[in-house]
Amino acid sequence: MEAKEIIARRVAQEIQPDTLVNLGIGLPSLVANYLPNDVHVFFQAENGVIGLGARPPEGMEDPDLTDAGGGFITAVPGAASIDSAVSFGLIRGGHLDMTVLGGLQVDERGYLANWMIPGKMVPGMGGAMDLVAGAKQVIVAMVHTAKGAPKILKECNLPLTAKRRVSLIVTEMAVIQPTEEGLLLKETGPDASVDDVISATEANLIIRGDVPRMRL
Amino acid sequence: MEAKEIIARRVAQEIQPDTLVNLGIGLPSLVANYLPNDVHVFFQAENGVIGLGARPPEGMEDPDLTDAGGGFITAVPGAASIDSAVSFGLIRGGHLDMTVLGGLQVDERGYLANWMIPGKMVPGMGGAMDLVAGAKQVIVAMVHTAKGAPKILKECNLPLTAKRRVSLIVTEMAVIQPTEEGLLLKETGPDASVDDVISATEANLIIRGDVPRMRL
Amino acid sequence: MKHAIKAEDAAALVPDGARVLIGGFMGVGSPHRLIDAIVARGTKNLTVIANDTAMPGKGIAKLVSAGCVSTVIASHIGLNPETQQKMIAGEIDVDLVPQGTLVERIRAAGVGLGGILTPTGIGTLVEEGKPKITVDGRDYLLETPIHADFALISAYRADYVGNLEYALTAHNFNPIMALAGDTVIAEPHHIVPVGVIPPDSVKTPGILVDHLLERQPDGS
Amino acid sequence: MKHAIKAEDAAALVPDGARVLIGGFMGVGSPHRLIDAIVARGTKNLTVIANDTAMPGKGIAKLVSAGCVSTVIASHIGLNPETQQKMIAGEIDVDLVPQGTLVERIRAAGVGLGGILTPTGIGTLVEEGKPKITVDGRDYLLETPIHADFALISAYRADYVGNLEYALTAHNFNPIMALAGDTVIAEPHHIVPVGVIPPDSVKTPGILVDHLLERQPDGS
Repeated sequence: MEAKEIIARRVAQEIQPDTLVNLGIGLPSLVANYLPNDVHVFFQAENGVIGLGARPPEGMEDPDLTDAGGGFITAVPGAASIDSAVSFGLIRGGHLDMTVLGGLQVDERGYLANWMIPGKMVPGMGGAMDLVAGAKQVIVAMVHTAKGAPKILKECNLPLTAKRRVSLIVTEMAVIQPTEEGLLLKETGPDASVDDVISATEANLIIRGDVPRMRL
Repeated sequence: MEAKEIIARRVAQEIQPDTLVNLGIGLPSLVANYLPNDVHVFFQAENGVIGLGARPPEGMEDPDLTDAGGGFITAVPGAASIDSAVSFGLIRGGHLDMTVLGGLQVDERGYLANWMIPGKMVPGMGGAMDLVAGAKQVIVAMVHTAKGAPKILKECNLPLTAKRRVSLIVTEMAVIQPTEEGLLLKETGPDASVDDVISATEANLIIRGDVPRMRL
Repeated sequence: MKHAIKAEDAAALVPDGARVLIGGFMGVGSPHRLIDAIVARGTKNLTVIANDTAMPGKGIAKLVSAGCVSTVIASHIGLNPETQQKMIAGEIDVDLVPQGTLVERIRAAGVGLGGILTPTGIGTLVEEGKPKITVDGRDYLLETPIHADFALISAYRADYVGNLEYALTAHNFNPIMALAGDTVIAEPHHIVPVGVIPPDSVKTPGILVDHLLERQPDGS
Repeated sequence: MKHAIKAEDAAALVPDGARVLIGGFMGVGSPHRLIDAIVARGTKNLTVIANDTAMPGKGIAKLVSAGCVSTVIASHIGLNPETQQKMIAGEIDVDLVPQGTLVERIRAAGVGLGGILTPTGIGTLVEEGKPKITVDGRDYLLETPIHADFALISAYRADYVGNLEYALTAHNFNPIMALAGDTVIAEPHHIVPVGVIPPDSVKTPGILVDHLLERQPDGS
């Protein structure tokens, strides 16, 4: 299984029925594909819809209905259009149950950096800072390393997205829960041993007893 | 002519075409009756409508359409329903061209007191503080004296509604414009001489040349 | 999907001593059946946050008359002499807040702001005890969020997702309060199947609403 | 009543050096005909306040390419490499603001608030130079209003009073920006007679709108 699919499948298991979930663009957006049919959730696109639906059939796109990446979407029955003040009001106000975001780095404190590489790439934070500051649960969905270099560090050296401990880190190699004591290794990926995870991670990992494999 | 009619007729002359106007309950609400037919304005009721219309015919009341005093109203073509955050956003944000309010006292600084008499009457300020702080023009429409006692004072002894110089005071005896130098007597009422106004007013009045009578 | 519940079951969710936001303006757009059910239940010591306490015999005034209320946070109590009498008699604490400030403080709680700076109240009794902050040479009061355990609101139409539409001046505080209660109970005039309310007409997304009151048994 | 005006006449109202709020999210819900008219006119030194600068060839990106823009205040420029290049080359100043903070700062300007306290950006580069205020034990940044000379917005439907409706995700910043420009120019897809838009469907009251763009000559 490809890394991205492993990650998306595993994150999908975290989604609870009848919640409001925001999926970032790129890898996180794949999570919707692996949600069990009987789990009903509302997806939010922060540009202004609650009840984001699948991509429309060719020729049935509406130029006024897109996701935060600018891609055409549909709206599920019971959807609501909202303006940006309401959309971010829901996010900042704690009404969003979960956000799934990509990451450049996460550190032992559980802090995320995902919005700029100084002198190199300055796309802007978009909605990421509000999402990380405001969502009830923040899940970081990312590949474990970048060109072999660890992305889970002792301390982020890229600018932080928020000074808030994220809820969970899901990679193709591990499920890691940031806690007050540090990063707790909860599961390993289908093809990764505990030692594999340790050697691909700069941060210290807390390992308690036998660490189970992901069930996908 | 009754005092209230004099006041309402005179205030109506201040209203400019194509503006947004808020009339307080009681005396100020009478102003709408004396607007020339060719002057189109939108009236706001701060409880949530722009485009307040006349009282509905008996039997045609809508329980969901009232003014800020709770009385049944209609909506003119082009009306808009708004929630309280938008309604007061318009008021505080300087989008309201004029508010006409009743007054208990106004003083030489042009400050208005109209929301409580300590130990006696504490109705609450409702929207008055926002209206006086935010409207582009604030007109105080009130009878000149209360049981013979002046209401236009050197300094208000009742709690202020706002520390903002109101634009104009209209009574049955006078039109007075608060300025940086003090209260300028602009016009006298149909039945009042300059001396009458001075003796019914505690505040000093600035009198420049001949003071014209109101033309009603 | 939400099952609509009876007014008495909704009232039972609100314990003695709760802080409750209640929508409406002089009784227009208030959740009347829910208020009646709370009166019938005899809930005590409520802190009621609302624009006003209506007029005797109507809406929130019924809660005041029935002795359900120990604190009122409102902008206006002038049309309800009973609230004023109980305030003077020391039976009810009343905190008066300018209307525009009240709605922004409720909104701040709902949208996760720590407060807002408003010019309203500067130089008046309202500024007592509040930090004054100068921005661009102008003074503002720092006004803090008003949180509540419950928001009891009224709506024109709901679907079973909980999406809400409002009518005319019955909007007032309802859409803002729907953001700010830990538990939101909505009393709609009508409930329609999911998909009937167009996305652009929804003013309160259903994810904010915890409970819907069922229609009147006679369908009215 | 407002007479609808031509895009070129609307563009002529916006002088060199103006601060302009422009609605839209990645080009969706942007006033495209108005943008084209500004490009055609060659207006210079605009400060553009918008969520993003879209992607090359679309919406606000056209203003960037045409050299109309000297400053951008936005939350995201990642899909427009040209904005990034001009920023690095020093041709455009870019001020990046978190999206939720951006919309609240614009709203604050529109509704007369002196600022808002937000938790967003605490502990990040965003907090540089901003007062930190603690409310109820939690830290917030004081974020100040963003005013502008113009708001250039897009809408689904207008009437000749200027009332506006928006469609789906083309709402985005438009209804908020309509509050915050000294002069508001709206580009609707459709214009209907007064009275056709129900009061409950109006999201921007016409009194906020100064100018309406006429429909396309071909009626599209």
